[in-house]
Amino acid sequence: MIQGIPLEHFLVVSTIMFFIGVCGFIIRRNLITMLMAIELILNSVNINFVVFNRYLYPDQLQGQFFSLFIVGIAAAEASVAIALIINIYRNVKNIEVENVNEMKF
Amino acid sequence: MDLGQFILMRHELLLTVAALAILVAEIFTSEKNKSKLINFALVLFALVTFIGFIPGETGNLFGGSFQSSQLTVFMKNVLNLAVLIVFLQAEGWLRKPENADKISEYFILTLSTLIGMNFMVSAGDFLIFYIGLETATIPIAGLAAFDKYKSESAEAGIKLILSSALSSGILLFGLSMIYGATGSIYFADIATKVAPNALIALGFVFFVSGMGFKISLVPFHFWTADVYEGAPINVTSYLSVVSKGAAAFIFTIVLFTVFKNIVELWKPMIYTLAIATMTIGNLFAMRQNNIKRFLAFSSIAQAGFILLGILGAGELGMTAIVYFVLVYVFTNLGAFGVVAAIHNASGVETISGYNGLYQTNPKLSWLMTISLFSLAGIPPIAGFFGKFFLFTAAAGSGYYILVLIAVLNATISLYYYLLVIKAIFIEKNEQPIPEFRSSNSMRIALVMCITGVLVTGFASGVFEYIRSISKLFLN
Amino acid sequence: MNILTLLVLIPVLTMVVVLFTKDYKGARLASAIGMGIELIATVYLVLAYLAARKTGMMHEMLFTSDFMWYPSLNIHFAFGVDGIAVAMIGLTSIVIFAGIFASWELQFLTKEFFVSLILLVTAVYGFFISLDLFTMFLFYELALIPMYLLIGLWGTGPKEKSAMKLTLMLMAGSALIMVGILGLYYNSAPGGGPLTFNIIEISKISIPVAAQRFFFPFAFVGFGILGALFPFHTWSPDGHASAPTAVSMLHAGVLMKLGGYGCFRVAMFLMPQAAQEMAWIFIILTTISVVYGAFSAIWQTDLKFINAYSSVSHCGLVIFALLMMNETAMDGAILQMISHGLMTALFFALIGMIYGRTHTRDIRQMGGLMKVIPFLAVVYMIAGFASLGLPGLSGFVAEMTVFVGSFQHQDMFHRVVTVIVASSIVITAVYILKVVGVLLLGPLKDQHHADLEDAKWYEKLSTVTLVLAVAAIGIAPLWLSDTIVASLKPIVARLAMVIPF
Amino acid sequence: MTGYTYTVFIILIPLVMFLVTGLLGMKWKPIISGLLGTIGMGTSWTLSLITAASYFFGHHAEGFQTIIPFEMKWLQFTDSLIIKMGILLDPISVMMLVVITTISFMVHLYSIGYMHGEVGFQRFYAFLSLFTFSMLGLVIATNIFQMYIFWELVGVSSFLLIGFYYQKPSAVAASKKAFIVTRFADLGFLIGILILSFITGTFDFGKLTEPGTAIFGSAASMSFMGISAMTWAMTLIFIGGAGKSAMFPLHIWLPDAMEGPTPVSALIHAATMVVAGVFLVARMFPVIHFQAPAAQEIIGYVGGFTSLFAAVIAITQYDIKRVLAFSTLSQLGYMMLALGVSGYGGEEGLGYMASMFHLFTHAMFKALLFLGAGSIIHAVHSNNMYDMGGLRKYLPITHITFLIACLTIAGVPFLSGFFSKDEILVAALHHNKLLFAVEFIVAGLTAFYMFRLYFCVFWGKDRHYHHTPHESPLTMTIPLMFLAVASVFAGYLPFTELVTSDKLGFESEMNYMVAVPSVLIGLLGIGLAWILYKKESEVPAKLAKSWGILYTATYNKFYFDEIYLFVTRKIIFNYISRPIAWFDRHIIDAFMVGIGLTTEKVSYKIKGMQSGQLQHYAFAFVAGTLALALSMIYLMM
Repeated sequence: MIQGIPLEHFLVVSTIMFFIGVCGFIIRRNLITMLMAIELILNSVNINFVVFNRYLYPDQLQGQFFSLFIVGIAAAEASVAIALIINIYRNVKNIEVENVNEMKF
Repeated sequence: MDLGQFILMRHELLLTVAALAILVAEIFTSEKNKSKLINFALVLFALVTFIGFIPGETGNLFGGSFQSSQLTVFMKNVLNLAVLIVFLQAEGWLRKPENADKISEYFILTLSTLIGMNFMVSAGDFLIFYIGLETATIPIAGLAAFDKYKSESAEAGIKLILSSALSSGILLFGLSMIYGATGSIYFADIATKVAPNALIALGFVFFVSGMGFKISLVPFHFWTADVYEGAPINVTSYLSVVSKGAAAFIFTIVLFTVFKNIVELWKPMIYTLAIATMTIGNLFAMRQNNIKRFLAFSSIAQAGFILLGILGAGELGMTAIVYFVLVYVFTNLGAFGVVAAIHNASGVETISGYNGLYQTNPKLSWLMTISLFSLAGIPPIAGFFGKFFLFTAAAGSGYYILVLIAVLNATISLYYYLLVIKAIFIEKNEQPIPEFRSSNSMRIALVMCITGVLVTGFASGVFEYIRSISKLFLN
Repeated sequence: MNILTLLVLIPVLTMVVVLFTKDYKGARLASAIGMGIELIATVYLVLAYLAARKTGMMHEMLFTSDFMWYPSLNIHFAFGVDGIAVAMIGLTSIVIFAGIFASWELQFLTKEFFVSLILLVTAVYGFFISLDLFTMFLFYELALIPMYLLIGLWGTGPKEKSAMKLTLMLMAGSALIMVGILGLYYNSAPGGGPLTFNIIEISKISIPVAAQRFFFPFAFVGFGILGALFPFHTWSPDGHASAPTAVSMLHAGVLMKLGGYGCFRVAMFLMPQAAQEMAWIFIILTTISVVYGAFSAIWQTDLKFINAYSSVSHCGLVIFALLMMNETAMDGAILQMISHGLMTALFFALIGMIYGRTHTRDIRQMGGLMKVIPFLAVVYMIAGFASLGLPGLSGFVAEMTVFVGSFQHQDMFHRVVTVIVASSIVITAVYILKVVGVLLLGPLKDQHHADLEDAKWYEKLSTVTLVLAVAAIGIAPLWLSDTIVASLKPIVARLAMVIPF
Repeated sequence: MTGYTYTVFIILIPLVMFLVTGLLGMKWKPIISGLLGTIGMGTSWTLSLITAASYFFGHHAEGFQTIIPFEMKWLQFTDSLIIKMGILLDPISVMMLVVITTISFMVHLYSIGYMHGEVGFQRFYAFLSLFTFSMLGLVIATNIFQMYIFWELVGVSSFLLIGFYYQKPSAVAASKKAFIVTRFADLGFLIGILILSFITGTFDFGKLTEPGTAIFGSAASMSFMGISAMTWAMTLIFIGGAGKSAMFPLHIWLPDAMEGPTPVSALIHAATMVVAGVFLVARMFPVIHFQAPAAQEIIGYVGGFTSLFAAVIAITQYDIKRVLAFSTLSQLGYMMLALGVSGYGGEEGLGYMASMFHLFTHAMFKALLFLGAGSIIHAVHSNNMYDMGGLRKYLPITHITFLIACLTIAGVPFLSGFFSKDEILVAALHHNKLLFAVEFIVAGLTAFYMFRLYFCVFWGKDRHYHHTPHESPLTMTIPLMFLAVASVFAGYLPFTELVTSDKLGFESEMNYMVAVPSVLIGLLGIGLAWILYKKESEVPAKLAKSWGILYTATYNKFYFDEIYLFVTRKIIFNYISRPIAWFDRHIIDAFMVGIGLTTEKVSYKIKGMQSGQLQHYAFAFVAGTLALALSMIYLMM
C-alpha cells in the first residue's frame, strides 16, 4: 500500500501519459515511434485500471486482470505492427509515415 | 461447472478446432498439392457452418462473462454463413500461383478473427469483449497486407494496425473510466450502476469512438477507404461485411443493455453521427472510380443507416439491425463477389473498366445490378426491407426528420449505384471485359447471395424469427 | 383465384415467357399476347365489377383479398378495387397494349426492353390494387426503377442525363412519401390497439390533427412530384423527350397518374383535415401549373416537349380538381386522369411514329405531312382535338366535369381560380392548332419527306385502340362517370366531415 | 306530344352521312358521296319542312307549346346539373331547322357542280354533313350545355371547312384564326354557363326561360366587382354569341374565313353558323331581358356599331367575297340590335320577331348572293371584282338571281329584305333613337355597296378573260333560282303570328313613317352606285384619294387584324409564353439540376479530407472524440 499518494496523482500521470501518447501518435513521423506512442496510451490505461482497482475497489481484482490482458495483447499488437512495418520498409525503403499515402481521396 | 456446459460456446470451439485442423493439415501436406488445402478448408468450414445451425441450449458461462442467447447464436450463424460465402469467393483467388504458399494462412487468420468476433458477440463483460475485439482486429491487419509484395496491400496493413491500435487504446481508456466509475467490468453490474456523470460520459464517448472505428462511423472512418482499396478483394469483403456486422451488433447490444440508463445522453450523439456518416459516406462515394473504394464509402453510408436502428431503441430497433446485417451480408457479398470474379478474370477493378460489361457478361451484370439495387434499397429486393425496417424503427421513436434525411441520402446513394449500372449497361466500349466463366465455388457463392437477396424480403418468417429472439434477448 | 391477383400474375408470367424467347420476334409476340390476355382480363374485371355493383354490393372495395405478411408490423398483402381503381386499371391495360405495338419494330435488346416494360406495368397494377400502404409504396418504387434503364438504354438525345434526373427526382418524391406513410402508420391507432398500414382501416379512424398537419405535405408533395406538380415537374419534359415511344406513353399515360391517385387515396383520403386546411396552397400551385404549362407549351418546338408541357398542364388540372373536394370536381379529376392518359399516350405513340419516319421531332423542320401520311396525320388531329377538349372526345367530358364541379364550390376564391384554369382551354387550342398547322397542314416543307410510307398495321392497331377508347369515353361518358362517382362517395363524405373555414 | 319523334332523323341522317362518307368515302367514286350527301340532306329537308308545317299550321290556339319529343341523359354532374341530349321544338328552333336544312340542301346540290373534280370531294361532303349535323344539334338543343357542345362542334367543322384547301397557307391561317377567335369567345360562353348554372342549378332552357320562374331568386344578392352576377353571366354568354356571330370586336375571323370554298361561305359564314350567336341570344332572350337589362343594352349597341362599322368597310373592299362577308357582318349587327332593343310580349316583342324574321330572310338572300358569287368565281376564276365586268351577257341566270338578291338586301319594297329590315327599324325607333339613326344610315350604305358590287361585276366593259366565261351547270343554277324565289317571297310569311318572344301571335301593320324614308335612302344608295360604277370612270378613285387616310384605314379594316396579330404574336408569344418557357428551363429546372451539381461539387471540394496521411486520420479521430466528449459534457450541464 503506497502511503500518502492520493488517487488523483496517479490519474493525472496516466492522463498526461495518455495525451502524450496521442500527440506522439499524431506528430511523430516514424512508424516505430508511433508504435511506442501507442504503448504509452495502453500503459496509461493500465495505470488507470490498476489504480482504480487498488484505491476504489480494493476487494476485487478485475482491474488488475484487465491490465494484465492489455499488456499481453499490446505485445501481440506490437509484434504484428512491427512485422507490417518491416513489410512497409521492403516496399518503400523507409518507415516515414508520410510516405505511406499511396491511396488517398 | 462441468465440461458439458462448454456446449454453450460450441461455435467458438468448433472454429478453433477447424483452425487448428487446417494448421495441422498444412503441416502434413506436401508443397505440390497445397491447393488441396482449399477444398479441405471449404468442406471443413461448410461442415462447421452447418453444425452451427443445429439448435442447442443457451445460457451463461464463467459467471456471466460469456453469454449465449438465441440472438447471439443466430448472429454467429450469420457470420459463419458470411465467412463461408467469402471463402467460396476466395477460392479462385487462392488458387493463383502467387498465393500458393499462403493458403493456410488465409484460412487460419480469417478463422481466428472469426473466433474473436464470436467471443465479442457473446461477451458478457468488457474483458472478453476487448479480447474478442482485438482477436478480431489484429489478424485482419495481417490479412490486409496479404499481398505482401504489393505496396498498397502493405500500406493497408499498416494503416489498419496502427489506427486500430490507437482506437483500441482510446476505447480502453474509456473502459478504464467506466470501470473507475462503476467498479465492475460486467455488463450486468455496470448496467445497474451507470448514471449520467462526467466520468461515465467521457468513458462512454471514448467507447463509442473506439467502436465507431470498427463500424467506420464518421469521423472515425478514414482508414476504411484506404484499407478496403489496398487489401485483397476477399479480405475487403470480409472486412466490410463480417467484421463490421459483428461490431455493429455488439455495439447495439452494449448500448441497449449496458448504457440504457443514459439513453437520453447518447441519442443526440448517435443522431449526429448517423447524419454525418450517411452524408459523408455518400459524398465521398459519388466520385470514386475504384470499385473497392467505391464500395468502401457506400458501406460507410450503410453504417450510417444502421445507426437509425440504434436510435429506434428497443426490440424493433434490435430486430431491424440484425435483419439489416443479415440482408447486408447477402447484398454486399453479392456485389463484392462480382467484383472479385471480374478481378480474378481480368484484373479490372475500376468502374470505368466495367463499361459495356453487359454485352459480354449479362449474368454477372444482372447480379451486380440486383446487388446494387438492394444496397440502394429498391423493392422488392431484400435491401428495401432492411432499410424500411430501420426507418420504421427510427420513426417509431419519432425521428421523422432524421428518416427524411436518411431517405434523401438513400436517393443520393441511388445516384452513384446507378452510375455503376450505367457503366455496365449503357456506356459504349470497344473492348469490354472479355466473356469469362468464373469458378464453380464462386458461382455457388453468388447463387447463395442472390437467393438470399431475392428471398429474404418476401420470406417474412426471417424477420419474425429475429424479432422473437431479440424480444427474448432484451427482456 | 382472385381476379386481382391474376392481374398481377399475368404480366409476371409474361415476363418469364419473354425471358425464354429466342429472338426479338418471339419477344414482342409473347409480350403482345400477354398484354392482350391482360386486356381481356381487365375487361372481365370491369364487367365483373359493374355486375357486382348492380347486385348491390355496397362495400367500399370489391374483390378484396388479404394475406398477412409481416404479422409483427401488421403488414398485409391487402388487395381490393373500387370504381376508381378499376378505371385506372382499364387505362393501364389499354395503354400498355397500345404501347407494345407502338414499339413493335424495336430490335436492340428487345427481350430486356419488354421485360422491363412489363415489370413497370406489373408494378403499376400492384399499386392500383393495393389497399396496404406498405405494398402500395413497394409497388410505387418498383414502378420508378425500370424507368432508368428504359430511358437510359433505349432512349434518344441526352438520355443518361434525363433518365438520371427523372429517377432521382421521383425517388426524392418517394422519400417524402416514405415519411408520410410512416407517420400515418404510427398515428393509425390513436386510441391504442395495433398500428396498421391498411388504408381502409385508417380511413375509419381520424388521425390526430397535429400529425395530419405535419405529414400531409410530405405525402401530398411526394405523390405530387410524380403528378408533375409545379414546381417539381421539370423531370417530365426531359424524361419524356428522351424516353422511347412506349415508355413515354406508359409514363405520361399511366405512371403520372400514380401521383394523382396517391394524392387523393393516401394524402387527402387519410388526412382530410389537413387537406382541407392546406388545399389553398396547392390549389394556387396547380393553378399556376395549368396555365404555366400551357403557355410554355406554346413556345416549344420539339413535339415531345410540347406534349410534355401540355401534360404538365393537364395533370395540374387533375390535382386542382382533386383539391376542390366535391364529388363532381373529383369525378372530373379521375376522368381527366383517364382521358389525359389515353390521349397523351396517343400523342406519344404518334410522335414516335412520325419521328421514326422523319428522324426529327422539330416542328420547324416538318410541314404538310397530311399529304404524305394521311392516316397518322388524321389521328394526330383527333388527338389534338381531344386534348383541346372537343365534344365527342374524352377531353371535353373530363374538363367540363372539372370546371362545373369546381365552380360549384361555395367559396369565391375557388370559383375565381376555376375561371383562370378554364382559360387554359384557349391556350391549349393555340398550341395544338399551332402544331397541327405547322406540322400537318400547309405545303410539304421538306422534300425528303415526300415519299414517307403511312402507318403499318401494328401502328394502326396501336393508335386505333387508343382513339376508340378516347372516343368511347367522349361519346358515352355516363356509365364511367357514374361508376367513379359511386366510389367517390365515401371519400367525399370523409372529406366533407370537416369544414375548417 | 311525341308525335314529332321522327325529328330525330333530321339530325341523325347527316351524322350517318358524315360517318359513312368520312370512313368509306375514299373507297368509292367521289360523285357517289356527293349524291349520297345530297339525297340525305334532301330527306332531312323534307322532314323538317313537314315538321314546320305541322308545328306552325297545326292548332295553336293558346300559343305554341314547347315540345320535347326526345331526350336522354348524357352526363350527370350533380343531382340537378345534368347534360341531356334532346330535341326541343319551339318556333325559333323549328324555323332554324327549316333555314339550315334548306340552305344546306341547296349547298349540297350546288357543290356537286362547284366542287366537281376537286381533290378531297368526299372529304368536303363529309365535313358538310358534319357541319349540318352539329348546326341542327345546336338549334334543337334542350339545354344550354347541349348547345355548348354542338356549338364547339360547329366551330370545329367550320375550322375544317375553312381549311379545306389545307395546303394553302392562307387557308390554314384563316382556319386557325377562326377557330381560336371563336374559341376565345366560347370561353366567355362557358364561364357564363358556369355562373348561370351556379345561380340557377339547371341547364334546361325550359326552366330558365319559363316566364316568372323563381330560380333566379338568389341571383339578385350575388354580384362580382360591383356588377350583378346575372349581368356577368349574360354578358359572357353574349360574348360567346358575339364570337360566333362575328360581332365587333371579335369580327376579324369572318372576312378571312372566305378562304374556304364558296359554298361553305354561303352555308356557314352567311346563312347558318354565323347566326348561331343571334339564335343563342334569342334563346336566352327572356333571361337576358328580365334578369340582365344591362346586358341587353350592350347587345343592342354592339349590334348597332358592328352593322355600321362593317358597312363602312364593305364599301372599300375589292374582293367580292369579302364585300359579302362584311355585308353579312352588317346584317348580323341588325339582328343583334333588334334583339337588343326588343321588349317582351306582344307588340313589345317586335324587335325579337323582327330579328328572327331578318335572320330568315337574310339566310335566303345572303346564301343566294354567295352562291351567285360562287358561280361568278367559277366562271372567272378570280375573286377580285376589278377583274370582272360586263358579265351579265355571259351569265344570265346568275345575273338575274344576283340582282334580285341585291335588291332584296337593299330593302327595295315588296321583297323579303324590305319587310324584315323595316320591322327592325321600327323596333329600333321605339326604343332608341340613336340606334335607329345608325341603322337608317346603314340601310343606305348597304344599298350602295351592294350595287357598287353589282355594277362592277355585271356592267362596265369586259375584262379580257383567259377563256370566255360560261354559265354554270344546272346543279348550280337550280339552287340559285330556288333561293331567288325564296328571297322574293319569304317576306310574306306571317312571322308576327309564328315567331314571337312569348310564342303568342300579334298583329302589326306597316309603319310608313319608317318604311318610306328607309326605301328612299336605299334608292339613294342604289342611285349613287349607278352613277359611280355603272360606267367605267375615274370618279371612285378620285373620291378614294380625297378621303385619303380615312379611306386607307377603312380599306385596311381599321387595322384590326394587325392589332390582334400584335397582341397574339408579340404580347402573348414573345412576352408571356417565351419568358415562361425560359424561366422553366433556366430557373426552375436549373435549380433542380443545381441541387445535384452542388452536391457533386461539394463532394469534390471535400475530397482533401481523405488525404491518405495516417496521422491526419488519427487527428480527425481524436478531434472527433474530443468534440463528442465536449458536446456530451455540454449536454449534461
